[in-house]
Amino acid sequence: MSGRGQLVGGLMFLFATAAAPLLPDWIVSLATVALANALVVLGLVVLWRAGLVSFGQAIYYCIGAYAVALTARWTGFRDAFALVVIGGVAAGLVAALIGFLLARYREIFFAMLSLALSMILYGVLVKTESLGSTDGFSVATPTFLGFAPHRDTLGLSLYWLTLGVDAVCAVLISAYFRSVAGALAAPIRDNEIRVEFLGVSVASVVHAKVVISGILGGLGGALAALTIGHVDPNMSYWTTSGGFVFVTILAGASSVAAAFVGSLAYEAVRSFAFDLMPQLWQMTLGSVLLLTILFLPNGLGSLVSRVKRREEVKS
Amino acid sequence: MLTSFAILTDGLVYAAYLFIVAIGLTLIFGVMKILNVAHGSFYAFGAYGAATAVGIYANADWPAALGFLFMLVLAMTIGLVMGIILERGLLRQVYGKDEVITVLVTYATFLILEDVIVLLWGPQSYAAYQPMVSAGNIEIGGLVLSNYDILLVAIAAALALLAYWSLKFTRYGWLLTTVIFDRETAAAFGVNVTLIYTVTFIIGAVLGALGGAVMAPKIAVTLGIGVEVIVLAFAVVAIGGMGSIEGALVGALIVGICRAAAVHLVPQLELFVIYGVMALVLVVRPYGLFVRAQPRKI
Amino acid sequence: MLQSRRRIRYTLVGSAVATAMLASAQAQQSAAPAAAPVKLGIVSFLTGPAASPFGIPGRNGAEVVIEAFNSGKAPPPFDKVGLGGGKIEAKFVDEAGSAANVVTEYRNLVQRDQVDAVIGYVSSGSCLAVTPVAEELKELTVFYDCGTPRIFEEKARTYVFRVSPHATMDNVAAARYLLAKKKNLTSYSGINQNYAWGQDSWRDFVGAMKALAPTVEVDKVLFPKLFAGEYGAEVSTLLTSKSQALHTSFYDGDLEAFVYQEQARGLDKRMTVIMTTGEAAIWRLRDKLPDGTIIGGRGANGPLAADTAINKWFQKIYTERYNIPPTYPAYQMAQSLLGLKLAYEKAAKAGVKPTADEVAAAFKGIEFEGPAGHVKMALGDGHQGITETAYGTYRFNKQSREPEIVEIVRYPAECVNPPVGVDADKWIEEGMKGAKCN
Amino acid sequence: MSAILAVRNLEKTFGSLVAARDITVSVPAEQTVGVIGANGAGKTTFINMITGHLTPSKGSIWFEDKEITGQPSREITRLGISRSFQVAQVFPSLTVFENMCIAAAIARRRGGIFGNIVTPVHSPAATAEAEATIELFQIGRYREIIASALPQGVRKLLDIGMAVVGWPRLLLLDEPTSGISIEEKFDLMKVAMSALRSRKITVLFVEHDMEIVTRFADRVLAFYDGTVIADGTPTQTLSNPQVQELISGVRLKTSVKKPGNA
Repeated sequence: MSGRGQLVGGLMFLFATAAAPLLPDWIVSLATVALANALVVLGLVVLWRAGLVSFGQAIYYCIGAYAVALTARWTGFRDAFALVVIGGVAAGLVAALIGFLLARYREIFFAMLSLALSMILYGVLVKTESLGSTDGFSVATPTFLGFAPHRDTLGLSLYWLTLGVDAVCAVLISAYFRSVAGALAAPIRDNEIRVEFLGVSVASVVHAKVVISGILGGLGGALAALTIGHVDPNMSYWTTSGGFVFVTILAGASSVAAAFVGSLAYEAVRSFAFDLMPQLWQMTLGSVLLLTILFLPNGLGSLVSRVKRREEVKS
Repeated sequence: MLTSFAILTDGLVYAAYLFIVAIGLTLIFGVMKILNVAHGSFYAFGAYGAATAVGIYANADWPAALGFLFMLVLAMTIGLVMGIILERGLLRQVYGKDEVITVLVTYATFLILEDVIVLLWGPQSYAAYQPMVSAGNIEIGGLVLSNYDILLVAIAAALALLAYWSLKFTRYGWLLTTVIFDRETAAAFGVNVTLIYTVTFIIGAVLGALGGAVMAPKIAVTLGIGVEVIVLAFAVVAIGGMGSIEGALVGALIVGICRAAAVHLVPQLELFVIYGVMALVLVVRPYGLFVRAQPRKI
Repeated sequence: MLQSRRRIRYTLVGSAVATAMLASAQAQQSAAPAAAPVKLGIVSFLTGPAASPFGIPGRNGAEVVIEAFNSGKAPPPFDKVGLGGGKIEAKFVDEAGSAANVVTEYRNLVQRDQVDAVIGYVSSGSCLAVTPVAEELKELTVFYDCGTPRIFEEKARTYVFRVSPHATMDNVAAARYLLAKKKNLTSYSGINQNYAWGQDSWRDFVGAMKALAPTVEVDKVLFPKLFAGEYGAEVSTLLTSKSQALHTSFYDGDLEAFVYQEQARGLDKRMTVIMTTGEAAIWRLRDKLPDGTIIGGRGANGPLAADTAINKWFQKIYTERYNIPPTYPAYQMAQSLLGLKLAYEKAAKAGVKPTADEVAAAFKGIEFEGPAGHVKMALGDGHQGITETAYGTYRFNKQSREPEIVEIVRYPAECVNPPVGVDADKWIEEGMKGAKCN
Repeated sequence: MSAILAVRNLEKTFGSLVAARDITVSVPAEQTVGVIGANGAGKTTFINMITGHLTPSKGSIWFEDKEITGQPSREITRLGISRSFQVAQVFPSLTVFENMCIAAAIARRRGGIFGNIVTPVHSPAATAEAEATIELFQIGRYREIIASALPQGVRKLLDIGMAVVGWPRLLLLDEPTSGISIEEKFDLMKVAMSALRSRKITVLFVEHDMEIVTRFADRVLAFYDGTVIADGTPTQTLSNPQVQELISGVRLKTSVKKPGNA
């Protein structure tokens, strides 16, 4: 991201922070969910840049969420900041583990194997009756560094927390995109042999990407769990992953900001569809996705990045 | 003894079901490199079409066999029409795009078609049991089997043979094989790839619809049956090897037998069988049982 | 107060999305007649596999009952127009999607559309997810179909109610009926979907059987995955079993698929099937449902309901509108609406809308006669209703070509529900102490 | 001065097929060695073994007195041996500049497992390095062109440039002029070789064109049937009767891509 881009991002962040109290609660909570999911999308973007698509990204989302819910349930520990970190770490560890396997796969096989893994987790959770099986269970309301917000301000607190985590991730990931490992995405998609002969282990770079996307997925899941106040195995079902891939395509891999814009756009469209045509919302979503692919092949983000490219060429 | 016999027969029946839903998917992937999520819609439309057909002939009280044929024909016609519309109207636009993009195009199509079903048939579910009930049952080795299930296995076997024969001994089959092996070269040698694509996709669609049709009498035709099938078919195809028809057959058999064994011996595992097998196979053979990775020449 | 604050916020909204969405919300508000209308959000599955068995009957039930309310044509004591004079404006929303969707849409109903109460939810998962939000938003919420007892056992609730009894009594009554009907029962098997509903149903049933007939043993325990559709292996397994009875909580698609497939192989000739939700399927399966099957309907609903005036009324308006008799989800919706109406009108003071707190206070512990019999908000500190339930045996009447349920046995609420203050699971484990069966 | 590359009794067999046997060569620093031989004579196998793409069945490879036998290619690259390819291996979706930048950044990245992550791809030093290399190989006017759209010759130079940008001490070129029209071959080699000389890089290049070999190599290895049958100055090797008979053929002065009899 250019210095200009960072500036714009910063302004967007400040606006989002300041505007929240003026917005009606339902928009705030809708935005919170969207911004939490945006992290998962960002993780998919990291993979997608290297030509990898995961149809099982929900596994990290689910692990992050359950890590939060179970910590709160078993230890009674409820600090939001710590819980979010726990969620991210838990998912990161799992990603690091299955990364050894996934790093060997490409294209559709990468997608299918991650799908299989996420569905196995789904099965395990469905079998765990002590955790309510498919009914799931509720997540304790979090505290913020010892202070417990009143129910009227809880929504805002969670929104700001999510926004904060998003901002940190956005900065780190755009830094990552500017690093060698980040920039290696396209080369790995193009020509792995050359990458190896330049002296880089493709496997370890891909592995790192899997872990990063896993951590982001976990953070997203953790925030979602706190916002929704409920976790269930469906968070790991393949349709959940499908939804995230959907948003990724909508957003496009062109920039970090795209993930957030795309996720917000998706939540808005979905909510509209539910509101206006309760029985035909799938058709609406499908059409939107189709039109995006056909007429905006690089996603919403491409609108932004086109402008940026032109400026870079000029400068 | 009885149990092992039961496992075998149940496995075969389930395998037949899996193979019938997977063959169209693997064919399309092998030729066009498209992982067709809309295959679930073909299945669903086939089932709904079959239910409609059965409704018609149940009222017109025709002989069961005729009704069964009518059911298949109607369903396959629906598949044919959908195949043409989708391939000509939509997929044309995205040929040559990234594999994943095409997957998502079919995913979007699937979402849309799910609601088209609601528009055409409404949210209520349909029954088409007549063919299976009128087929009756037979007792073999102390186990009562439904004749319809046996018919199902026969249909699957026939499909497998037909596929084998047409790939080995027909002109289209040869052309297909060349395209599967190397599209560019095939095109360079004057094979009309676009035509092959159209034909293949239509065949795949018809097979998907056929799968729905033959299953319709066993199930309640209701919203969401497509979703379940997609992942099943994906798993089978991934196990056997994307685009390999013998792979789909073997994959279906493995999953079928494993599932039957699980249900009979350790019912708790039933939920994991398919994905467990899939993960295991992919770990050992990253490209599935019947596909080898070609090392790149430098 | 909360309301007014929200309005101020509304005027300050900047984002295009927001304004667009609000436009619709406010349009609805400005269209308010003199006797302020009462807005109800009604949530059930309108798409997906659960739509046809539960969601759509629920919605249909809501539509006819609300119509009757608004025209003041419901039988007394429900004959006041709308809710306390205010006509009901219903907004129907799809329950489909993840818990995140369900909760988001719930918030949209409450905070964007400003509905006065929410009625709905089929999936226990949805109910568990919505409950804390309802409490947080102080929104009056009535669950109509979801069955898990956890909602009021995990915590005391203030704004959440459930008129329909929870699922415990379904399987307790099933056990009682089976044992009464099959004196020489020695073993039974079960096939249930591999998710919370199936697992809980089976656990309750086995518990009840243990308590009532410790010597009867469990044989095959099958848990096919939800919406599996193909049950060949399961049927064979059962064909190799010596059980005389089979318990299932299957519904709609899975139930029908299982019935077709087991019939093709004559399983029902070997063992009696107990369907805890069978009532919802009889009008579709008709002569395909084997005679002698034991049928339950999540309470004394449909053909299991007592032949009272109000039941006749509901049967009539529903059948006239949809020319198919109402199934239990429709009954549950009707019961929920009737309960809400009573509570609302009990709380309403001349002309002014009662607040959520007033209605909630009035709702606690009320009793009334509904189509499905006498309701008593007895459990969960007056938030969870109990009713009598009934089981019967299915028969397809060859003369009238109509399904019938015969040998109906009624179980008083206290016979099949835990006493106040006892958790359902514990009650069953400890042998269902204090059950009062006439 | 000791040899920068020393190869001892190298052998590679694929099942019963012997692709390379008993190869013993030592190359002093800054020498330019041409490698000739018919197709299948073992030239590429030889290079693939040195660069770690193939593991030798027997024998050892030493680089700057360190044994590198059987190490993965990326390790060997890090040690200072890089290569170009018979078919240019570049990143088709990136521009020439981006291709060069990534190569430069990789070469200058910090160590440690997080080296790739903590090194920015556009550090001034790396960018300067990339610019310099682009100029060195005279492909500046293609700077912003996507690699997939480059003419064959430029892509070859880019391929070599990406191998050079990391300042390797030993460079192996596998048929740098293959797929290049006879007219362009010489210019391409001129550009490439002068660039390599200017960086004092030891070079091994596989070539079929005897004129190019005589023109650019200080020394020529002749491969036949998996082993070295002649080793010396171009004139010595090419005048070797065995070589003339088996490889270059009598048409020494004409430049045919493949010898008539092999």
